[in-house]
Amino acid sequence: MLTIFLLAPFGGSLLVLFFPSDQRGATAWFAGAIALVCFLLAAGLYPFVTAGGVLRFELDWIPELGLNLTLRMDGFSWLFSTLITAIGVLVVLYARYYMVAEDPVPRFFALFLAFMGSMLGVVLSGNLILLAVFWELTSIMSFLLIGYWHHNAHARDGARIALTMTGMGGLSMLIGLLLIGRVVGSYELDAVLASGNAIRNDPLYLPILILILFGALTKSAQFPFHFWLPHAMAAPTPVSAYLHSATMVKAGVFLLARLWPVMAGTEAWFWIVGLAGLSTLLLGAYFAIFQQDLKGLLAYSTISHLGLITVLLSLGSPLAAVAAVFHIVNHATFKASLFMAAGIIDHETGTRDMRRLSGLFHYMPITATLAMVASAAMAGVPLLNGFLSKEMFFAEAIETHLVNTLDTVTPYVATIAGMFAVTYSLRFIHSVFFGAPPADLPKKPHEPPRWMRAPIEFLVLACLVVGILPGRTIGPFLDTAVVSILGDRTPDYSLAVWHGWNVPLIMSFVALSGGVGLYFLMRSYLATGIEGPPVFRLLEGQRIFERVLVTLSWKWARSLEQRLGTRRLQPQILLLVFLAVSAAATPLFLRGFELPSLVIRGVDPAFALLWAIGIACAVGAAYQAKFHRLFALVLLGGAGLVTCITFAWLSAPDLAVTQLLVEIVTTVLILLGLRWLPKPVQKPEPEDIPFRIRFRRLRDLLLALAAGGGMTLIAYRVMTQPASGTVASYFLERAYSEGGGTNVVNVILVDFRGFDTLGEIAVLCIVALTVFALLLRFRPHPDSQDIPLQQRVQNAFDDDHPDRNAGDSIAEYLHIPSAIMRWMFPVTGMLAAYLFLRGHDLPGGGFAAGIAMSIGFLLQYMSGGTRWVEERLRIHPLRWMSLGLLVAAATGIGSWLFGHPFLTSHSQYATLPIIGKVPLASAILFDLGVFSLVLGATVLILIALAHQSVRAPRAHARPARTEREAAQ
Amino acid sequence: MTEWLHHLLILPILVPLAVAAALVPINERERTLKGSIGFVSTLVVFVVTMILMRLAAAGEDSLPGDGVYQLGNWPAPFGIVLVLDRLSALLLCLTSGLALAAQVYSMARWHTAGHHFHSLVQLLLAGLNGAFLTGDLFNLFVFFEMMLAASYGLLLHGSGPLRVKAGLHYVAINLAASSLFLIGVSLIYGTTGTLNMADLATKLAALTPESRMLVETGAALLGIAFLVKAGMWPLGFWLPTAYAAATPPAAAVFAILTKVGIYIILRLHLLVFGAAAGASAGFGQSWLLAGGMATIAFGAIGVLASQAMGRLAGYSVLVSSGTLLAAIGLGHEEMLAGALFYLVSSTLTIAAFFLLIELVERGRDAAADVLAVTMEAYGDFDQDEEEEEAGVAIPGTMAVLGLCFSLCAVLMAGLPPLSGFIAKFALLKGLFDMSAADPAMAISAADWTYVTLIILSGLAAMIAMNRIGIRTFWASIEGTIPRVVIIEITPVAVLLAACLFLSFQAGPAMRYMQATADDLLAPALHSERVLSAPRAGGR
Amino acid sequence: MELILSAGIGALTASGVYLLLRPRTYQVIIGLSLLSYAVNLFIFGMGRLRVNAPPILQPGGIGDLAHHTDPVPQALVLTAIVIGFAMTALFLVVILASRGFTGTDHVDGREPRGD
Amino acid sequence: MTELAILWSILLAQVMLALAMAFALYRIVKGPHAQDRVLGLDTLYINAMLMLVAFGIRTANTVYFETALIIALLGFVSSIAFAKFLMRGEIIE
Amino acid sequence: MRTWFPYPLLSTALLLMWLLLRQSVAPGTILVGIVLSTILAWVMLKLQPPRSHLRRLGHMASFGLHVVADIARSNIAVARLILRSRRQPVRSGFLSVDLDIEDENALALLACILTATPGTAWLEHDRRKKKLLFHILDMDNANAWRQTLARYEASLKEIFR
Amino acid sequence: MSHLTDLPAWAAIAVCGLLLLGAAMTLIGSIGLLRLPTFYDRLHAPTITTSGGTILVCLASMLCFAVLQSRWIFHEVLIIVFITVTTPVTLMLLGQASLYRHRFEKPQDVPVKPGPPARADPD
Ligand code: NA
Ligand code: NA
Repeated sequence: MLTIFLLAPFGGSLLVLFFPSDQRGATAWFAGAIALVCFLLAAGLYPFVTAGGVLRFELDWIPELGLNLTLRMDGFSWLFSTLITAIGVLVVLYARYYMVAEDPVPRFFALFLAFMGSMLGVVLSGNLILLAVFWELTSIMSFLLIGYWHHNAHARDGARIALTMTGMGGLSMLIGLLLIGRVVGSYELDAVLASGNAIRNDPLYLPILILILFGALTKSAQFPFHFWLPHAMAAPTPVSAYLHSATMVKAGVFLLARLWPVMAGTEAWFWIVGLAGLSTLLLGAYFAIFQQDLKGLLAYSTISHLGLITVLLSLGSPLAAVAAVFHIVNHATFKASLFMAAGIIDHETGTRDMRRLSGLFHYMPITATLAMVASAAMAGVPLLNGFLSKEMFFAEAIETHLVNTLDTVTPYVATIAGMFAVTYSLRFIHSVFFGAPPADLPKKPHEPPRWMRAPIEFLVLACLVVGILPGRTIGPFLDTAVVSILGDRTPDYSLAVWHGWNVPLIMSFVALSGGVGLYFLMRSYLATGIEGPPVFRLLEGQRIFERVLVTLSWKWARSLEQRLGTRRLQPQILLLVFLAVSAAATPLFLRGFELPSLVIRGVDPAFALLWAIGIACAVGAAYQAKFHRLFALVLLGGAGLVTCITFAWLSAPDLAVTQLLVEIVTTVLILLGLRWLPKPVQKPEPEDIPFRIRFRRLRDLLLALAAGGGMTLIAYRVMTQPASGTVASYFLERAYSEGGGTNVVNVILVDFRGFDTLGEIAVLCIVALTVFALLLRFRPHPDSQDIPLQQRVQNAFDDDHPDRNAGDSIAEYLHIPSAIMRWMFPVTGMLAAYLFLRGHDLPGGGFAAGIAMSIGFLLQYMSGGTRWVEERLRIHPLRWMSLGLLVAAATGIGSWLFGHPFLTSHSQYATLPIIGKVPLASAILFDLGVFSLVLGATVLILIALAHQSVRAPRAHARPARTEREAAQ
Repeated sequence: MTEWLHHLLILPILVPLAVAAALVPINERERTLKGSIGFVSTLVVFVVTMILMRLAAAGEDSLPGDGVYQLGNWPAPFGIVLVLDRLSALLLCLTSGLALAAQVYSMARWHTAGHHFHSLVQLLLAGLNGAFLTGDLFNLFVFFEMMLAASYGLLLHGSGPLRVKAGLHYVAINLAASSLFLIGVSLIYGTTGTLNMADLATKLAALTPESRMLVETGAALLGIAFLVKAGMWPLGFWLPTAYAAATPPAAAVFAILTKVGIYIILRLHLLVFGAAAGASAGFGQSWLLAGGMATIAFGAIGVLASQAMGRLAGYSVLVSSGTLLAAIGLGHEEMLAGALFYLVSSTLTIAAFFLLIELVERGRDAAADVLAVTMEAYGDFDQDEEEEEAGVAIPGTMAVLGLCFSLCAVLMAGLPPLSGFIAKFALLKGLFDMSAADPAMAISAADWTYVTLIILSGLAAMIAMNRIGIRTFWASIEGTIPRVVIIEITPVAVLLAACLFLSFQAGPAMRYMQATADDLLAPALHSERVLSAPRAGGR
Repeated sequence: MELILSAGIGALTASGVYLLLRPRTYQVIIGLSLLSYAVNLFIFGMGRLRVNAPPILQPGGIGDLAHHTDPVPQALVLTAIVIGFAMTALFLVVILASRGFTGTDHVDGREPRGD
Repeated sequence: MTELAILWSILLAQVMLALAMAFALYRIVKGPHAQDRVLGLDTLYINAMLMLVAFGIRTANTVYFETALIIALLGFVSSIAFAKFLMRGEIIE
Repeated sequence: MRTWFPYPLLSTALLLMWLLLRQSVAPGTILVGIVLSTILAWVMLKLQPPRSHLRRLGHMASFGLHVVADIARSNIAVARLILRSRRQPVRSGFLSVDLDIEDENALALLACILTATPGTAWLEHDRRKKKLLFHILDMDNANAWRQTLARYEASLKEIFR
Repeated sequence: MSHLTDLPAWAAIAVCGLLLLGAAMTLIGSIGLLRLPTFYDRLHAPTITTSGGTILVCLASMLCFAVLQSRWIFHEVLIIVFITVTTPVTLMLLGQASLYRHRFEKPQDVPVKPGPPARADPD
């Protein structure tokens, strides 16, 4: 039952979305029907909740987190549900006429229904977290509703502020509710309501209180968080009527009332809630007087009335709680009707500005009468419902609850606020409906359509009936609601209209007469037409909030983002290195790093000299890389060579071979790239270098030394430590017997850890593809688009001499060398074949072979040039790559056929005639894949780069062709 | 039968790898063919990972071969093994799902922006899956590089000055980080003689103080390398720029890249430096905590400071990383399941958002000429302007985009009722619950800071998304309606639908996460499973 | 031996790191190359240094760590060399592309102000 | 005795070769022309190759031969790339 | 035969290289070597290297011996030159001579020989003018070098015809 | 650490002698690189290394392994051949590049291009 109750609005909302946007009537009827069904359901559920009865429904959502769809309806939530649905029905009816035909109403009604559903969810949640969920949903939906006319800047601002404020509150409340869950051990409302003492006595009580109150007070627009509400007026009036009467702002007081049994009654509660409520009550009423916008006046009045309810709840007395609940209902009725009336006025006259409105009674007497009754209820005139609850409030205000200043001032504040309420109510009526006929209204006013007025009529009737016969009408329902909050603490109270001559009545009288007096005193000031109250006008909460928000969330955020972050590379790398050095040093420092004693054993002078050269090369390269690129590259080659010799020296022939080959290709690669870099900057005179740069260099140098020193220390420490038992023994023992090869390194690469190799060639493949794709889009800078200076000089030389043809210089230059280089091609091929075939037993392997072969190709490119080579050799690097990767993968998959996991190697020897025993390890096939891929990828990278020279000068002429060439 | 089922474990790596290889030589003009092959491949991987996740959900015992796959039939710790458990299965599934979405999306237009897009996506997928599956530290490096290399390619896809500049920084920083990775791994090998993570876990407690010191140094360097990938402040400044510069489908897949760093940190932290690590237990935790919190704060600030949606999304990635890192750093076991849920939810959201951004910005009238400039700046479509598929301006395009945007906003801000909220709720509940049983254990200052940061970062996301959303959808009503192809919006919708599914099925999802967390908190069982897995066949 | 090699690794690292922190793309690529030498040697050193004990078995033989050096770091270095080579190539092309688009060889794609 | 003599003479040879490398480095550093540096690098390569051959003799192990062979066959590639760069400003036209 | 072995000398050399590399003359090795060298020669066909027809292989051997002797002699000479260079600076210079060899391979061989011979450095050859510019370390020997070069030229013309 | 002690005395002496001589020639070549005054002079220095040095050292190696393994196989021949073939390419290209650069920068120091007279200032 409860689920249907809750699902109906959401389901309806979804369905409404599919209505065509020009079907205003049908849409409204459908939405109204949904709301009506809900209302009837609520009404029908009444018998279940009388006398402390509770309806429950539970559906698992996330039981692990204690968050379930627990719906729970007691008297209080029943009262609220009824209010929400009843006013919902009326507002839909009203909106049917209010919204103009051009508006896309399906969206409006969809949002409206969803909002109604969320609000119902808030009041029906039996789980605190679920409540928070619906709570935020109301914020989101109200945001969308307020911003419904989003082409209007006010609507956008109002929506944004409302969401920001209530969203903030909701987040804070969530934490509070989570903390309650921690204290209670459950989020179920029943459990929480039963643990009042535990909560109030917990050390976390104060944080819980503050966090939850922040949520509730922001939602209920309590001072100083009230300012979002007036701006929410930018919403269509039906929305305002709904949000400000029965829903949204009432969610805050609903929560206060809901948690009243567990939270209220402490001094902290009294102070925080009371202070907020009192100031809101007073200031809201005061501000309301000075509004020029009808809806603005009503908005501030709403704020004030919510303050009243809050004050009642703050007092901690059961009787006050009763009054609070009663006023919630009363306020909903008269405020909804007033908003609708304001909407009608707006609708019929085209303005809501009280400065322009007057004498409307003549044009719309019925509406005027209705509005007058409703404002009288708002002002607290006897025989209307507002009077009753206000009386109860006055009565509670003079009671002493706690002995402190706040309690003492309450009655005075209450009276003054009451006075203000009379003043603004009077103003509303007097300035709009009486006085001279309106002068220049955008439209000629007349009575609204019959059914547009009907909701107001119904509500005003309710005000009257309740005001005259409270006990017969609202009495039992109020009782049901109050019992569900207070339980056995429910006090005796009477809802009679007449209680005799008592202090509250005198206060009411003072307020009424004072209010009327005040209005006439202030008429002259109000006539000046200044918007907003004196003094406070300057202190506009919304503007302050906007300022703060913009400052915090935009200005400060931007400057902080720039200060705390950077988009430059150098600082990022600096931080990275610094953190790496620190991170590595921390364990060393904490665990007491001790330098192992320096044992100079087996120092080989040749090796030492070798490394002296290596170090000199490294340092030199670092020193020269900026001003002498070629020089630095030569030195880099020297350092690489020393590394290579070191590998060979220290029993790693495979590494030496690979390092050497890679070294050669890398050098060629960088040389290919050098042509596209700008001229290096000129080395400045030492005295020209500014201090800042010197400092930076010194800092970087120190950091680099720290990094280098750290590496030295760690490396030395580990290398002088005896080796612990490593997995290597396993490989050494099995390389031949199970891996079928004597070169253990190669067996590891293609068998034991063949998967690494597969990944590694994939990396090479990816890089080659990336390089290729990037170079296809390569746009040389204009400076480097021309052919290099040397070539220009040589070409000019050829051109200037009649006996020379173009290109003679280069032809002569390469004449003899290229003859030799061409013959090197098959020799390189032979070397590659040799390296490949011996890999499994001796240094070599697919990778080395692939690189060697690609150097063979490279040589041909260098000697003959791109065109020459490609006219003769058809190289398909992409196919080589694809083939290589597929062969390697297929070899791995092959082992599935033998029931073994991927990449399981199978080695056996086949005896062939003449050739003899031939090793047939599947690893060789795998290595063939490696070879093919490496060859393809390396050639692709080199050629793609080399092609830029061919393509660049004629980039615009024939881009497509060179692309095709490169693709082959 | 079981034998063959066992090979499922390697398919998430092998299928995309082989398909990528097969796609390479196909002519670029056959983009649709390439895309279709890639799509089928990713779909296969997705199905496989779904099956694996189902199997893993039922418990490790129901996994073929106990979830351990010995490559080359060499047992751990000697050979490389793939290890499947609930966590890796989850991430595999997430990865392939994202890849699927990105791939479909790209086929509308983005794959024409450069060459070999589909191969690179497949290779990225293989790299990511490998990183999630491998149980070997060095093999992890290889897959990391594979993943990174592919991400370089995808980031540079389409070329243009902005991408190239971002790519330069991205590559440079990651190359430096990769060096740290290598140093760390080799240092660990040099002192413990093993590369297998499970084996390492068993060896750590018995180390001599000196070796322990060196292993910790290695681990610290590894940590820095992973934190660079995870984007921890102050190591993640490259991230927003790079992610914002990438083409949308690439950026969507990148949403998972940072999670790889976090995944490894989580894994190593709990497996190797768990309670059984002796004196090294909880190594580096306080760094993670401080760094994670700083990252949340910086990310939130960046979210607020972002004018462009791309950067906003990039900073959201940082917030998400920071949230997870700090959660790990807090060390509350109760938060683990929530953290995992958060990981999934935030990744899906951000991926969807990255895909959405471009669609939304396409229609912005005021930005139209700006967009033209950016197109120029990015160098898009300057050469391969092919016949553009007719962009059907579906009715209500703006409404659909707006709805998707709102969902993203709600998810990113962690507002109810969607999975973003549930994730944060789960995290915070775990945090508050950790000491509920023991009243003496108060909520520490660090806990409070974390809570505050979580809330504030959500708020920041709300404010920023609100601001940008209003500007885009409400303020510029006159903007032209973007031409969006169905296959572009569908992936966004599907990713968001996944979030919705996660929201409504949060119960089962949380159960899975809880079981995953329980797995992670029992490292000894994991190690034993890996090290005692039987070899196949008689070898 | 150990001392010399560690000093060499340190020098290569320091030079590489220093260049990595410099503003010109060419400096960075040379720095990365130097750093990768250092890292490769470091990995290699983790298997301890041995002269004339290459991990190459006699046919049919069974190896052991007493007569052969540790082959594992060597295999790792081989992988690292290949990946390092690939990355150098990629980075090179990226810096060339960056130069082509931005006109400068500064790592940030624009000349620093006021320097 | 022979053993010692052999070891010492090989060591002496290696030191001489290392010195030769050092001189080549000197030329690289000193220049003054770019071609001098390239010439120095080429010499460095050849000296290093001879160093490897000598090392092979010293360890009586032939597995180091490949490296030397590759230097002999392919070591000149980077040198000619440099040379061509000096001559033409780019190495593949 | 030509179709199978387009460059017999190349194939032979490659086979020899293979055998030296494999350090074996087992039938299997030879077979693999023949296959490889044949394949590589076919690939070479595509590069269209200049062909040469060698004659008088006997003459080649004596030419080779001469060259080796020359190289050995100049090694010693140049070594002395270097060692005394501090006291007595070398007097080096360029030398331009006519060189009437057309065959590219012969020229390449000559270049190798001259370069391998310390004291001479091949610099520039003008195909059209048939002039060779080379550099010699010891100008005092300029005439001797001219004669040597003429001798080489004659021998090479004999062999490559 | 080495099996060199297995060599018969004559072989050991020969190997050591050849090796030392080769190393010395190499060193002299490098000294030439160090000392000789102009680039063109220095161009000659490495040829001592590539011819004398390489041949002698490789001979030492050949002899050594031939005696040690009792097999008359000289794969070091390949090194000699390759060095002899490849070094000229480097030196020729370097020499010509240098010549070009000199003609461009300081044309008076080097001979003009054989054939038509080169312009002093080509650009
Ligand atoms: Na008026
Ligand atoms: Na010579």
